[in-house]
Amino acid sequence: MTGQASNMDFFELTTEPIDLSSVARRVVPPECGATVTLDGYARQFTKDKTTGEVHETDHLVYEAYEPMALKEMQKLIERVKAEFEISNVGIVHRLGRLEIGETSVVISVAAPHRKAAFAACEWLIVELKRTVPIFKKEVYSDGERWIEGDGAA
Amino acid sequence: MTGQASNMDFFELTTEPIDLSSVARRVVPPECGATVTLDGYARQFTKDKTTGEVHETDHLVYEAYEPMALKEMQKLIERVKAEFEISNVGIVHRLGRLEIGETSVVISVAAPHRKAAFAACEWLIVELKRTVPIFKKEVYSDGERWIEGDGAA
Amino acid sequence: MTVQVLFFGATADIAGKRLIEVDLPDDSKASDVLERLIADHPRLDNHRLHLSVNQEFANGDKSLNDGDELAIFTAVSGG
Amino acid sequence: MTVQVLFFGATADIAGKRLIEVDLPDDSKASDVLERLIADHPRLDNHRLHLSVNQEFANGDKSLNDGDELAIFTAVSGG
Repeated sequence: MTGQASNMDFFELTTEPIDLSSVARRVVPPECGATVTLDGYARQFTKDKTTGEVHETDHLVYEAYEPMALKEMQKLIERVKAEFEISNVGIVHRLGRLEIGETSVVISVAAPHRKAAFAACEWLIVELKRTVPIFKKEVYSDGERWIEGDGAA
Repeated sequence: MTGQASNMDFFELTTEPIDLSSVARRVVPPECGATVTLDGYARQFTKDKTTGEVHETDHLVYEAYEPMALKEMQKLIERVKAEFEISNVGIVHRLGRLEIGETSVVISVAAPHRKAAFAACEWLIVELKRTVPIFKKEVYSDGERWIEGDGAA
Repeated sequence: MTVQVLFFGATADIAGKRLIEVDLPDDSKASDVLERLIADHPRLDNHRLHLSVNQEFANGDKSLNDGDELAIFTAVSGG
Repeated sequence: MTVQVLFFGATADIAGKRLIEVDLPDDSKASDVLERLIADHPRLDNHRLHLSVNQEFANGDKSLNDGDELAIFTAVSGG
């Protein structure tokens, strides 16, 4: 599923592997000199915030309320472009089964000035984890668990 | 030219095109969930800070004092790992002739917590532009100019 | 009136399905649907639940209309 | 004593070469080399120049030894 916010912005949900370079490169307009990209991925070891216990994950499954997730991603792009001096934004989130190390989300922000690109990219991942209806299941050797809320700050 | 700071850190100077994904992916240890990557590239249009005039660049040429540049890159990695809670850093800078849109520098920082990754990546590009002896020449249709200092804030 | 209710992730596991239709009296609110679902699936009450109506986040006091699409899910965990 | 002097970018263009050897009296400092180079290539004086000695940033008062490697360049512009 793909959306287009305006000119070079885009947001997608995909069950195919995500190529980081192609996301980062699609947001680059000719007047920009820097892109900041956040790359989230399926991690092998997770520390439980409450117990401190370390879990080993076998794989992840992401599912989304796809039409609402795309609407929320579009809103994020509208808000971030209103609040920060940036040129273009790309957001791609993977769905389905992800092996350890595979990219779950890529957010790329191109801006004439790198400071705004850093700030906007960080804002986007925080807000995406707060507002976009996507759900992560961690699958262990001996069970599985749907994660509720932002597991990693 | 390649350097290795420790375990998964690396820094390179290369005259070959840089693949963003492979840089971002090489810094990922199993306990990390996020990588922040800065991607600088040859831009087509640059505004002169003093006159406000817009120049169109045909291509760029980067040259480095290579052994010193690698030493300074290694120092940056040592300093950033002492000051920020991050796991691994990768820095690759392109040398030679770059066409418009080609990547000049990639800095990737992997961290257990994304906030530190953003802060460390931003610190690294600021310090790289201040301390690493690499020199950029902008070539226009009617001339050329060595850039002195950080052209883009 | 009739509304569609969608479940995702943990709520889909608890409900044992992803989509149901619910018949409601006129003037029903989102909280009426939620109460009925918790009565049918008490384990839903162990979670902090979020609601959307027609793909917009909503509170329990949101009024419903025939044909509305509700969704019930836990705190989102993308990224 | 003899030191090697390297030029990069703008300084290489002005000097018309990338590497020279300079013979100096004992007890010379980096600023002595710089003064001699500016005398030979006055256009160097139009730039803010930076120095390194043996691949470390250095000030003009850095003492030199036989065989040292100096470099003269403008403000760096990588990234």
